[in-house]
Amino acid sequence: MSPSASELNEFQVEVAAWFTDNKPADPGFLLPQSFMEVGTDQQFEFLRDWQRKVYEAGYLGMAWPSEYGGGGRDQAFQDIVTAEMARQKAPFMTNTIGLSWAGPLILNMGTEAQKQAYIKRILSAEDIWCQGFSEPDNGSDLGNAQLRAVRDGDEFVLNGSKIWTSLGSYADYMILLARSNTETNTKYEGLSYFLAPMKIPGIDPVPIRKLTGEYGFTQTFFDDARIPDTCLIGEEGKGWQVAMKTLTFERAVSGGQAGGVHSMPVFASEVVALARQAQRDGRPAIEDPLIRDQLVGFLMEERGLELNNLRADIPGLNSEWPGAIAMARKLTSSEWRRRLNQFAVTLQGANASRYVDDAQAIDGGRWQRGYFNAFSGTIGGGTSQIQKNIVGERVLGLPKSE
Amino acid sequence: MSPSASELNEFQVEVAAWFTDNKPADPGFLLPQSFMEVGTDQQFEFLRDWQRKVYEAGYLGMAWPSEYGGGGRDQAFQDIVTAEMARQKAPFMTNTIGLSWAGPLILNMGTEAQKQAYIKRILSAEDIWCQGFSEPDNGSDLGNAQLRAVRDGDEFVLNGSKIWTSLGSYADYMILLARSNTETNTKYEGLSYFLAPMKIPGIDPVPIRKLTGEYGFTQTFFDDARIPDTCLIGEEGKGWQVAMKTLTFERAVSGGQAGGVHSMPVFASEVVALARQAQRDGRPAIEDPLIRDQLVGFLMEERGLELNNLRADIPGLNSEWPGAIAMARKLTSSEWRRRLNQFAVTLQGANASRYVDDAQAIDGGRWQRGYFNAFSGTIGGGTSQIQKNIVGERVLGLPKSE
Amino acid sequence: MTEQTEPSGILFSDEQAQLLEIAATFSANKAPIDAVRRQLAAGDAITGELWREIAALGWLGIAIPEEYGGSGLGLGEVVAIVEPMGRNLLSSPLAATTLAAQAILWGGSDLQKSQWLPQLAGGSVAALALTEAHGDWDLCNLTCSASRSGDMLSLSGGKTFVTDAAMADLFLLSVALEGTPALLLMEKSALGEAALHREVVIDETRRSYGLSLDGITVPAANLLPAANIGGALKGLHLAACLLYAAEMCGGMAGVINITLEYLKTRRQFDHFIGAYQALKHPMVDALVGLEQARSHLYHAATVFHMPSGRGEVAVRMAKAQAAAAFAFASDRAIQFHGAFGFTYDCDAQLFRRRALWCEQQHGDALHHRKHLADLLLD
Amino acid sequence: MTEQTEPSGILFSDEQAQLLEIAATFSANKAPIDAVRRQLAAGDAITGELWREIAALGWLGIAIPEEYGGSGLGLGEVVAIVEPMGRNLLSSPLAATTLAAQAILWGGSDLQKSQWLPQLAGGSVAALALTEAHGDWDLCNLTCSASRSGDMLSLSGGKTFVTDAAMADLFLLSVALEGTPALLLMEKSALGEAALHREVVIDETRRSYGLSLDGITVPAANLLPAANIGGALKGLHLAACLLYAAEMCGGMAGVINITLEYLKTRRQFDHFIGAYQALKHPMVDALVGLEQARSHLYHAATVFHMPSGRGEVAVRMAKAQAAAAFAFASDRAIQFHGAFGFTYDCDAQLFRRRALWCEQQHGDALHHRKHLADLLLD
Repeated sequence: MSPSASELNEFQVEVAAWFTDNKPADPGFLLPQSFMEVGTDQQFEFLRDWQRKVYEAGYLGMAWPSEYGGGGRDQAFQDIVTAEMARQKAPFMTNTIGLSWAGPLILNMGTEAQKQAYIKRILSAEDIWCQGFSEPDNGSDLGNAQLRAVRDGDEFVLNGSKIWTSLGSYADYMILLARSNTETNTKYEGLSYFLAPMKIPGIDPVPIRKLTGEYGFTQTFFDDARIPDTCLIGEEGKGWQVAMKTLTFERAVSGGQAGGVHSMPVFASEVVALARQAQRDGRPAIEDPLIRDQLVGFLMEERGLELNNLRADIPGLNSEWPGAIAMARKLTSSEWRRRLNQFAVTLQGANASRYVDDAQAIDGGRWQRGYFNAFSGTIGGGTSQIQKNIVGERVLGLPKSE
Repeated sequence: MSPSASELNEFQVEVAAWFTDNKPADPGFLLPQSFMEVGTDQQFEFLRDWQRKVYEAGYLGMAWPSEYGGGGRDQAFQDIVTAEMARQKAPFMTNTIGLSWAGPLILNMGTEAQKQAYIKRILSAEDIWCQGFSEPDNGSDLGNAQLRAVRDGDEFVLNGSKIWTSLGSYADYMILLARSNTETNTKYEGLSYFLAPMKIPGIDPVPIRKLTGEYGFTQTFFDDARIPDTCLIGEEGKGWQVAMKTLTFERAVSGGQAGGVHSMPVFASEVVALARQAQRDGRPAIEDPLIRDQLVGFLMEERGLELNNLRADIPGLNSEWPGAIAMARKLTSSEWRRRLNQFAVTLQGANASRYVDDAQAIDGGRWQRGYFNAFSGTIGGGTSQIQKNIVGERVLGLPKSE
Repeated sequence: MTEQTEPSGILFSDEQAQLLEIAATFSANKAPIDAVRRQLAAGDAITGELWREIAALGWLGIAIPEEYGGSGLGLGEVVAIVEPMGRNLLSSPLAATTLAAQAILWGGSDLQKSQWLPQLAGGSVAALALTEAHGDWDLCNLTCSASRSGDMLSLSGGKTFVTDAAMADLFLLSVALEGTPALLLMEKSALGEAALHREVVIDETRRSYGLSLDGITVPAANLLPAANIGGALKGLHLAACLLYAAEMCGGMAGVINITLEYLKTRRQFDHFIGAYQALKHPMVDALVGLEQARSHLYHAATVFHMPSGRGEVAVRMAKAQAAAAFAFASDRAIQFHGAFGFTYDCDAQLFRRRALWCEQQHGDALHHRKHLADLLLD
Repeated sequence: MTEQTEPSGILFSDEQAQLLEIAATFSANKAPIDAVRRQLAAGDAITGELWREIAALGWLGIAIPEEYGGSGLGLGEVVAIVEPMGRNLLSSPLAATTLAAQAILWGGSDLQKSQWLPQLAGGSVAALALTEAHGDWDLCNLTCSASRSGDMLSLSGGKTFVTDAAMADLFLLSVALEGTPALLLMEKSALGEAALHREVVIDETRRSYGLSLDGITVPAANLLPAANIGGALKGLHLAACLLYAAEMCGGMAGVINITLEYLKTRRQFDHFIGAYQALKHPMVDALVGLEQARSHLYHAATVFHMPSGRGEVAVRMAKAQAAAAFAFASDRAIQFHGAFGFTYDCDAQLFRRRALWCEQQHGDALHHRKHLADLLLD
């Protein structure tokens, strides 16, 4: 039975109060904007503690089955929490891979033992998860994974490397796509998918420096690392299907995520505030008609994307190209974010030349860094160019690009 | 020996005076902007007469060999004339296919008989030429031409149709790419290239209506039309090579054109003038800061394209990607023209809704029609999308798109 | 991504859903593209028969209260029928008639309401005579004037872009009366032979007329008595923007659809051209533009009648977004049809012309964004 | 396409051609990317050794008259060496030193010229201290001030974005003196220990400093005696724009080149990614942007010294076009390198950072376009 409106309203009040009371104070160091930006132990520990606190308060995985540690409640409750977290700009839930991709996947296809072993510890952040899809030579071409998984009795021996592993230095487990058979008709048939432990001999995550100058992810080397075959999820050789299923979670085409905010939202209103403060040509930037027009453009686009999310739930207003809004969401929101940050940098006039750690940098240089970090959204998880192929082909039905 | 600067200066003065004296008065009907827009007999005859007059004054084909009717002079003289025609906004030379593509091609590869037969009459506009490359099902894919040319003794029998034939209703000759052999390894090998007469039995040009509402080109049907094999240019079966050569003239990669203006230039300054005249929100459009910024953008781009043409002649400033400016010229100028016209329409405010023939249309509706006609530049002769492939592959050396 | 969700973000009633579905079927059946093209050469924008069918469906009375013969719904429901009509390029005086009725509702006397609203709900055609040659989108900028002589008003000046005037039974007319804006109702019979002249406009599905008021007299009782006619004109302007946004959203879906059809069936270089990213990706951009425009549209339909300026912001955003996105989609539609796109036979041009008309009437994107800047940033 | 060709559109002398070629080879040899990266962590932007090589080539005296030890050429020739240096991200005080020398030439006393120009031509480093915390690109907006006490001037206030200050032998400083702009020369020795503090700037190839003038005194004789310092400041600003445009054109060629290399060698889905139109076509856009920027640049170099405002128009166009095109090319370079583009190891970010610095110093595209509007439309 769906919860009643009054029940939800009451819950909303309770949640708002809890976050107001429990939201952590400014830690005194710059927090990352998403799990992909976690670069220091200090940041990581702060965020892990916060996620545990939210879980223990009952505000994470609320719609996941209670037998595995979830709340067993209606999704509507979780949605209220997630929206309130965003509204109050509470820090994000750092175990994103676990909460949004691995967790739903395990609930969907995992064995009972896997569910028992992993789900609760994902929610509590006791186990941190990372993703092992990309390799140095196959960025977007997942089907071309080359990391070898050779069966040896009831074990698999892993050799090769994965790259762009966010939280790679901290993760306890990795969702891993590997090649278990090289003798197949198509490259897609030889793949297997594992829930692989990270803290075992032969696995070595090496930090990679980001374009911002900071560290944020790793290249993860596998050198005769041995894992039991109970780590398989889905059948041996059917890893491609599991990966495709994972992508439906990653791209939010399928539901079932644990909830919570996963990146710090950026608001156009923050750039409006910046435009009031920043000077151009000796006047507040907000007085310049061209700056104003661009600000209006960002406000309109932000409103449009937000309204899209509301409209996506109304079937009568999505009859012609159903799924368009959901399928394009990553593309539209990540490109908007990149452009907004870029604009926020340039409207600062001469002072746009400053960077993070400069004493006089406006807003501590967050827009400069935010612009660079925004490429994680337009590149990671399928570049915007690939997203456009996907939308063009799956939503508009255009022929596949070769 | 190159002409001296003083000789050229003197010539410039003479030319300016001639055009001032001889440039035709406003004929009382709207003139087309290029040969692709010639839609009525009245327009055609006016333009043909004007071309003949220019030729007879010695101002066309000045650098073509004098034995075939050209001027036998240095190209610098023709360039002066062409620039002066543009400056004085004299009507364009309507036999464009003849002057710019067929003529140079015949001079380059034609037989002595062909040069004798055609060159002078191209210049004098006694013979009007058109182009037969595109077919209904092979717009940009010239190599896929299906119009059949079957040899029958010393004749070829033509069957099929060509489309988008500018001046098709008026032309005396067509440069024609046809399939003379269907049994070849590649589609490119079975093609032959003809200098085909148009006013013979079995050839029927049917006017096509343009998006502007006017007529401007034809679909040309061939029904057992017979032409002698002396119409071949290049060898039988080597038509693809001739077509590629033609494209180097069409795209102005090769020189050797007869000269003269071939489309009425549009100047950003005309749109500036329009912005002074047009009202928006009860004020002259030119007072709006956003309109001003866009006007500056068009002025800058116009200047940049013009300066490109000057810089293209300076080898030291074209060392890294030589040919870039020439290869991109069609793309950049046609897209600029489309955008400029579109902007000129929209800056008119509510009155942008009027069209040609409305008594109150600003500038007689020329911008509205100009915007629609501008697609001839971004579509005809290889769409802008194809032009970008060409520049990307031939100038930047990127791999071919499949 | 905005700071807070709006509880009333988008409401879409069962009535709207039904109307949208019925109107979509109706428009597709009654205005297939060959019928639209046949009508281009006709004297009126719509056949009398089709107009009567629309009236019989009750669509002219959607936003008219039941006491005056309407359905008692609102402009949000009108949006749901205008959008699918736009998708099929169906042109009619429905929007003008609806807007005239709204003006009478807001500012008319009881007598005017009871005289005209039932007629307009039943199929009488109204034309809006609001715009003047200077083209100012501020409808209070009036050079047309009325002067009193006894019980009569003598009119002078000229109006432009009076669509479907030749079909109109009633004109809603704005004039300056003693220096302030006034709205008045004028019956067809008040016009002399030469008062109307046909205008040539970019959207050939429309019939636009110039209207000369010189020498026309109407009873002073035809004035709308509302105290704040300036406010009513602004409301009329925003309501027109809302319906234009709906028409444009429909048009975008239409033009995207015909272009997709072409890209899926046209082959070049041994590929369907829709496989080329140079065409595929801009089509995605067009779709993304449409999706946002539709969201703005139905949000604007939801909050249109709310106080505190929210409706104005939403409507201006909807029109600005729809105009920009429709311009892009229809411009690219011509380009992506290649040489066929350059012909009159290709339907892309019909949509491009429609987009230009809809953008330029009642304020283009630049205009609305400037107002939005003042509303949102000051 | 413009109304008339300008006889002096682009002049490119043999000297320029030679300098361009030599500087291209020099920059490629002396500043390969690993050398540039090594230098990122160093105290100065350039090694002393490389700076001395540049001085030995005579490049610091290109625009200084022969009587003062220079070559007697002009800024157009400087452009020809700055562009290839920009292509290789070679960072040095060359532009600042050149500009300081120009200021002395335009506005200095004979004594100042004979004292400083030979030194600057020979390798002494000058730094420009013109910008203040408010960031106004109008260099006449000055809060720093100088007040006379006897033969000395007491300075106060702060300057920002003083590049290569730690290497500088001489500072060219703008201050308000009795309410009007003044330029003065300040030797390194006038600075106390704490006068300079390192700034963290987005372009890591640069060394930028804040300069506190409080408590510093310099001889009043160090003032540039020119009557119209406001005009000189504007000239200095435009000259800086010219050299930044050159640096940006070079940078664009550099970043386009590394991106092409990647697109030609990186495979995905069994194709070199450069075969995809989604990447290929924007690279063409980047090229087209560069070609126009270069044309504007060498036109600006040609007409820079011409009277009647033509130089100003050309320089502002060159900087505005270069800034917009470099921003596009370098932003896309990051994107098109995919995940590698997101790393510090990918050179795309070095160019993007360079582009941001160059755009934001001495006026961004929007700023210059606004001035162009006033110059061209009023």
